Amino acid sequence: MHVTIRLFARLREMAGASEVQRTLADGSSVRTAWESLVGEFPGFDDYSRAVSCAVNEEYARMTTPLSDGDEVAFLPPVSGGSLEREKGKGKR
Amino acid sequence: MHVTIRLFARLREMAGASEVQRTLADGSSVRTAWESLVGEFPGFDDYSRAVSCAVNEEYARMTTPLSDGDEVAFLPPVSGGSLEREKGKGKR
Amino acid sequence: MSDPRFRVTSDPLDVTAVSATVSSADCGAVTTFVGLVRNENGGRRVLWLEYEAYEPLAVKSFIRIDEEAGERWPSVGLAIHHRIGRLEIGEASVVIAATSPHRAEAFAACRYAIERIKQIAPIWKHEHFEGGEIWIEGATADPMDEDARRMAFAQCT
Amino acid sequence: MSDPRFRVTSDPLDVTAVSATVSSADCGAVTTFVGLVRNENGGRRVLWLEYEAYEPLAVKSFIRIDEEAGERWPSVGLAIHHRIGRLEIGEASVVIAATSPHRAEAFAACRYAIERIKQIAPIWKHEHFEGGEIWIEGATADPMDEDARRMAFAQCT
Repeated sequence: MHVTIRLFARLREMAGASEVQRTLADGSSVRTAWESLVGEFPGFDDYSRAVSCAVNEEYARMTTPLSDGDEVAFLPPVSGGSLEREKGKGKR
Repeated sequence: MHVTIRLFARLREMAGASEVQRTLADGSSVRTAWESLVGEFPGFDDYSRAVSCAVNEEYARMTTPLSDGDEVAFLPPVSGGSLEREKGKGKR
Repeated sequence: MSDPRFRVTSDPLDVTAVSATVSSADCGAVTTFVGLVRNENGGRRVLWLEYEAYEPLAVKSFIRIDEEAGERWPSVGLAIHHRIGRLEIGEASVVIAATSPHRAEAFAACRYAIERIKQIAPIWKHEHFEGGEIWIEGATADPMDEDARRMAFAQCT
Repeated sequence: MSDPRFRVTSDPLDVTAVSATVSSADCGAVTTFVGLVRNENGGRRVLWLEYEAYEPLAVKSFIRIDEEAGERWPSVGLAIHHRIGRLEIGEASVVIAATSPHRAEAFAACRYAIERIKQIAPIWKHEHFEGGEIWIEGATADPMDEDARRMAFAQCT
């Protein structure tokens, strides 16, 4: 099956693309998609514990099964709102 | 001595004036001024326990001594801010 | 004497203008409170309100509230504007803005300010409702009442 | 689908406009929170920020936050607008407005909303400071994390 993967913030920068296409085996989950990226882009594995995900614009789990045509999104730790009370947890 | 007395809200309405003049004996306090009003205006005594006062635009006590030319203000219970959470404590 | 942060006015209030009096490049959070005239109070259908103030003392009470808040939350900038005169349903009677580098303090100081205004500011509202009118009378204004002040702080933490 | 209360936009934010989306004649209290871009963060001199969002999911996260708040404070009306793109020092990144007949609920829901936005909204800030740039990374976005939700509620009571 064929899926579209959306990447944001530092993941987008490290991949050099905001969107990539992947062909995955039937029965694949979000985790399968993630692992295909970890194998390709150095630095992605640093996010394996902290990343969250969405499928077709809804929050999902790494175990969520995928179907042909799905849009998967990988979300690095978020920082919306405002800068007040931030303590500089960012990575360079 | 001569003092000016400012009245607000329901006190003003009951007295029919926002400002009255009084000549008081030397050594008078805010309480003396208040009692002169209680003797004159029916309804004022209902406020004897709840009224607060100011002298020359500063919060004061009923025991604050007065001097010639002072401006005394009598303040019924206040209700600034907004109406939310009011429970209809007003008097008619 | 005329500090733009503390005003009693018969002109309509403007949240953005009040906030601007306490904004600066190092402030990350602005919390505002706006009190609006409601169409209902205690089961009465409200038509309009008339606010009256002892203006010079009311402005001084706002300055006092700012000083009290500043002892507890030194990084907060506080502004208070209160309207007087006739107000229609939906109009703002009071606008408070609190700015701070951090949001917790801005929220706390803003809440403290509205609690203290209701306790000590020499301002009165005259409610005109369907069938009559009534002076709303809340708290005996005593800025030295430490119990009242503690109650106001208790709302903010 | 396009509810004016919940927006992600590259246009400047307007507190009055956000408040207006949740104001009504029976609401006595409006509390707002505005997050501003500060000139300093963690000792770095900030030059500007760039906000990025997964827009459709961000809007859905705001709707979700409103539903969570509505379970706890049914009388509250909540609106959330978040800006994206390049923001200069002093500009607003987020505006939240909470309206209610009573002030306590408006304050609580407004505070809850900013805590939850920081926890779950798929929005990222890229800080450009004197000498470099950095992606600010806060919370792993998990709306089902009940501990996080409890922590957000704990800030509001």
